[in-house]
Amino acid sequence: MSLFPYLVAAWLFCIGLYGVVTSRNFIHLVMCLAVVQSSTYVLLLTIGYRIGGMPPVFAGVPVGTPAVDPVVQALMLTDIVVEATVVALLLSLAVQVHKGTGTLNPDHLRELQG
Amino acid sequence: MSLSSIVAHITALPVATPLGTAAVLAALNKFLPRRMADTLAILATLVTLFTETLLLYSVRSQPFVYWYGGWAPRSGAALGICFVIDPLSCALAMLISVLVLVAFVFSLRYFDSIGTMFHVLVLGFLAAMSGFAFTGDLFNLFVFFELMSASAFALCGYKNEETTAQQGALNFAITNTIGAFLVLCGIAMLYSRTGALNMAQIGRALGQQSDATVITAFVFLLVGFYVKAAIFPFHFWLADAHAVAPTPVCILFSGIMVQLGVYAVARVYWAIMAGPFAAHRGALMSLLLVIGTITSLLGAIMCFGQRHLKRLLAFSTISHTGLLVIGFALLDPHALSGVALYVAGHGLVKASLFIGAGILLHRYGSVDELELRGRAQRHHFSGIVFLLGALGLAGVPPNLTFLGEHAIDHAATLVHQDWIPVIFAFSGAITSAAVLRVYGRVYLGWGDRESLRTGKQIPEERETAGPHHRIPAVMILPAFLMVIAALGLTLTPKLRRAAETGAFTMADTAAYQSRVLDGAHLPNTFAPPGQTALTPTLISTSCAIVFGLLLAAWSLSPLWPKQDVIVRPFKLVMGGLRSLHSGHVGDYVAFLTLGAAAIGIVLGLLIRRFGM
Amino acid sequence: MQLLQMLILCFVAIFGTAVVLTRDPRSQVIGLSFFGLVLACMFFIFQAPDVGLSQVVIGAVALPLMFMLTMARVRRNTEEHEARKRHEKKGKEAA
Amino acid sequence: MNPRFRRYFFLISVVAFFGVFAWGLHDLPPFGHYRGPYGDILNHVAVYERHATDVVTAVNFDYRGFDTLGEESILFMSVIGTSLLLRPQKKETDNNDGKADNSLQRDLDESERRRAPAASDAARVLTLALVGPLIVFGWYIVTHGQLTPGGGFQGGVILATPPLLVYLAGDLKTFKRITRQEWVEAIEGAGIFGFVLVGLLGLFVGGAFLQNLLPLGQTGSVISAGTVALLNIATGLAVSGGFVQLIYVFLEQTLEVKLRVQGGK
Repeated sequence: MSLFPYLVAAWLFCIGLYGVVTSRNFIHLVMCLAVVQSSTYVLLLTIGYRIGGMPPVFAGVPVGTPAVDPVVQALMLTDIVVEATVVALLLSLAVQVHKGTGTLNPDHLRELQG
Repeated sequence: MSLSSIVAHITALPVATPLGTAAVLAALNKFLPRRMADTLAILATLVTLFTETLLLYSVRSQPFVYWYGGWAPRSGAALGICFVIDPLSCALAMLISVLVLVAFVFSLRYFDSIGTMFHVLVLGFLAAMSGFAFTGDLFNLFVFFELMSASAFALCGYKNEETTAQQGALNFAITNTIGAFLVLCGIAMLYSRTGALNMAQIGRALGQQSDATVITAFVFLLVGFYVKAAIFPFHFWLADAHAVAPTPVCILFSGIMVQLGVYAVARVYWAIMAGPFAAHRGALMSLLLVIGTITSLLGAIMCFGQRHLKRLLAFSTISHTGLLVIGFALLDPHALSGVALYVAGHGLVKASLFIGAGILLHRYGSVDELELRGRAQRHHFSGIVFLLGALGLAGVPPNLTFLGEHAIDHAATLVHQDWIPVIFAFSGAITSAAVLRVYGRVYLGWGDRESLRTGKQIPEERETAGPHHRIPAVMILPAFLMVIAALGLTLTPKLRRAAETGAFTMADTAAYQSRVLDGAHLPNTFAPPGQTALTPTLISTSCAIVFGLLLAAWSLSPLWPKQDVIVRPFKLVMGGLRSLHSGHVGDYVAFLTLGAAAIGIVLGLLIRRFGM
Repeated sequence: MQLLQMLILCFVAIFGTAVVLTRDPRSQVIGLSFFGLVLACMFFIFQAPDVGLSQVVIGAVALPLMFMLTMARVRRNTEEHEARKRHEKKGKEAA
Repeated sequence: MNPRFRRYFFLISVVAFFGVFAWGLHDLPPFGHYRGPYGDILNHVAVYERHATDVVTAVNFDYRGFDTLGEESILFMSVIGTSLLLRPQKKETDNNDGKADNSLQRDLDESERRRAPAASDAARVLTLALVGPLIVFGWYIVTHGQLTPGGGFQGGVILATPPLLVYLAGDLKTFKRITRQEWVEAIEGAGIFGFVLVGLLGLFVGGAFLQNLLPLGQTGSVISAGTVALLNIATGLAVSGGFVQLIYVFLEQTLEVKLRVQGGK
């Protein structure tokens, strides 16, 4: 049981990669990439968790109360920003590809082969 | 107050100056005239370069650690983020600034005037790379990795009219983003194990233990950074991205960004993993030597098979980055000093070669070798860049690459890997042959039009404003200055010695940890004095250039075989390799997954099963 | 409490899988929005209100919005391509 | 590789990859037993040292403030990058001088009109009524970052939504007026520049970049934790400007940028 949360993270990573590899539409692909990213959320969140811990906010709670790790939460905030930015960039690239070629299917884009 | 304590105050400037300037340029996007933006951007780069020079000067005898927000560690636990200023990181940051400066100067003639966005992105790129070179915190490394990526993705797709550019940028962005997630997973695993993000602290907490978590975390970090470094089998994105990115961006990608991936792994290894892998150096060395060799050979062969000039240079970068991995794989400070010198030499040479390609694009509106055949016959002057560049790629003395190769060869003989000079010679020969062939065809008009039909042709439009009949000084001058610097720097006395000091300081894990965590003032670590024989490297590089010349001449002569029973197997192999580089992002990610799994399994088996 | 945590983790895994396996982007984006909400719930359950708040505003609102706008744009591209084709055909017939 | 082969090739690889991943995970400390020390040290000292009750904010804007500067720059770069990538292409700029055949343009414009957003009056009033509370709420989240969950980032995103509501209410004119590029870019740049400036202030006065040297105030007060509050506001500016621009660029793609019939060829 103590391994299950970590395995969820690994599962999300792999299933997201599966979506990326088999994708037939760049928009679908970017959403799969967001799923891959969510695996990092799960991993970060679960490694910083402490059973019975409070949130690391000490408003009205005395310092010293067992709390979960604030550092991973700070890292996840950065991670979420990264997600939003990467998605924005990838989507704008996808839009331009579609304007130029009329397709979003990676199978139909072979101009870069060789 | 000593100089270093004054200089310590400006440590934040290599990141803060470009970012601040970028913010100003973005805020005044609609109001600033173009020339004003150029001036501000170049000024910011110069300030950065100057700061880094001062930093390098101040750490010539002793590195120092700078804590952001003044959060010095308490009883060995870091609270904040630190920059570790040592000779190697300073020198690397200076190389970054020089190349950014060249990119800005080259882009003075860039036509597509879209306000200040290009400047803002390149400045962000500069800040990211400088921070990446200096940081001593693992998560901060990831943040700069992502900042580098965010600016690079946009810069790569800069030409939004060309669909190939958008596809190349997409492939680049998707593979590198997955690499970044792998890095983050590795960081998370290390954090869970040690409860620290500071590299020195993680290293100290891990000590010598190398359990499954540590090995897997290192594999993830390695794979993530080697995606950026374009190491086989993660290299596919690089050729796509380089073929389509604007020339000034190619300078930065090929000249330094790719090499930063190798640097990151080296930094992580010596700050964190030297302890856990102390007993398993053999396993790591064999694995990395294999990967580096495959990358180097594959890159060289693919390089020769190209007719699109930028794509050709891109594959040459892959080949040379493979050589860097071979150098790092020896896990020896001597070799590391060689890698550092090689990075500098290769960066300067490759940047000037890309400028050469940019000049051809400016002058003749094409970067296709066959289309350009004989068209530059009256402009031999700019062709000298290609000649000198080919010498640099082959590592002919007195190039910086020669010095680098020499140090790596020396370290290789110490661990009885005597075959390494052969790989250097092979890769140098093929890549320089490709560049010499381009010179022969474009500037001398040699060769026929048939021999290269199979190569990929990607149409590319001019990037620069007229008049096209002459080559502006801001293009040709930096190229010449850089190839001459790659030659001239070799003659600076004590350069080799300085590189060794830098490498030994970086590789001194114990000193690094007590500098960061205990605030110890420890001087640089110096290499033991000693002379090494030049002969193996001299033989290797002269073979490289002789074979390079012969191969180039042969490929341009009528003797080059076309349809023959003997060549058919070669053509089949070449065709197979080409079809691997399919331009399909699904293939790339599948290879990435396979590579990550294979590296993990091989390293795990070697350590656990075979006790290497 | 632990049961709840395991339950939400299962939900996250199931929703993530569903997002990947939905091939049509239009339904997928709705799935993604729900997935974002499930993730936000997970953050609150695992005592990370700061992250949960960001996830609500980014994962459940901003990201789906960007996806939908992109899809609208792509749809219009297709229409434009078709209009252009129709037009060219008409031109040929006239000639 | 054809899709079928790619799928099998990948499935084999990913099973191996999952194995490696799981092998690495099984040696981690068991779930729910965070061992520290980083987080525990901060949980103990942050409230005393920084007078901030939300330790996550204290970490983000003080102990690891430099990371946040990088994070905001990532957002900033990608917003600039997105506007760069989605800038109108040549074939989308209007240079129809009337010589070209206009029936295609009419065709395009016709389908354009069909897509114009329309909202009922009730919906319009409702959405516009939300603008005020949202601004207040966003501002509250930004300024209470050091006290309660939330901060510059979350508040900044909330502050970016009112223009979107204005658009949804169908008031295109106001939408365009409040999302004027010069302003949005200025706000965004000011946020990043403000962050760097606060950092430099710490450098020149205190000795280290991003050093927190303002008086820390009383724990629990809105004006507490020194520069943490300032950095929250700077981040709020940068994030709200960034997201408004992001939404604007994508909206512009669906509203304004379109294929134009090129004239005079």
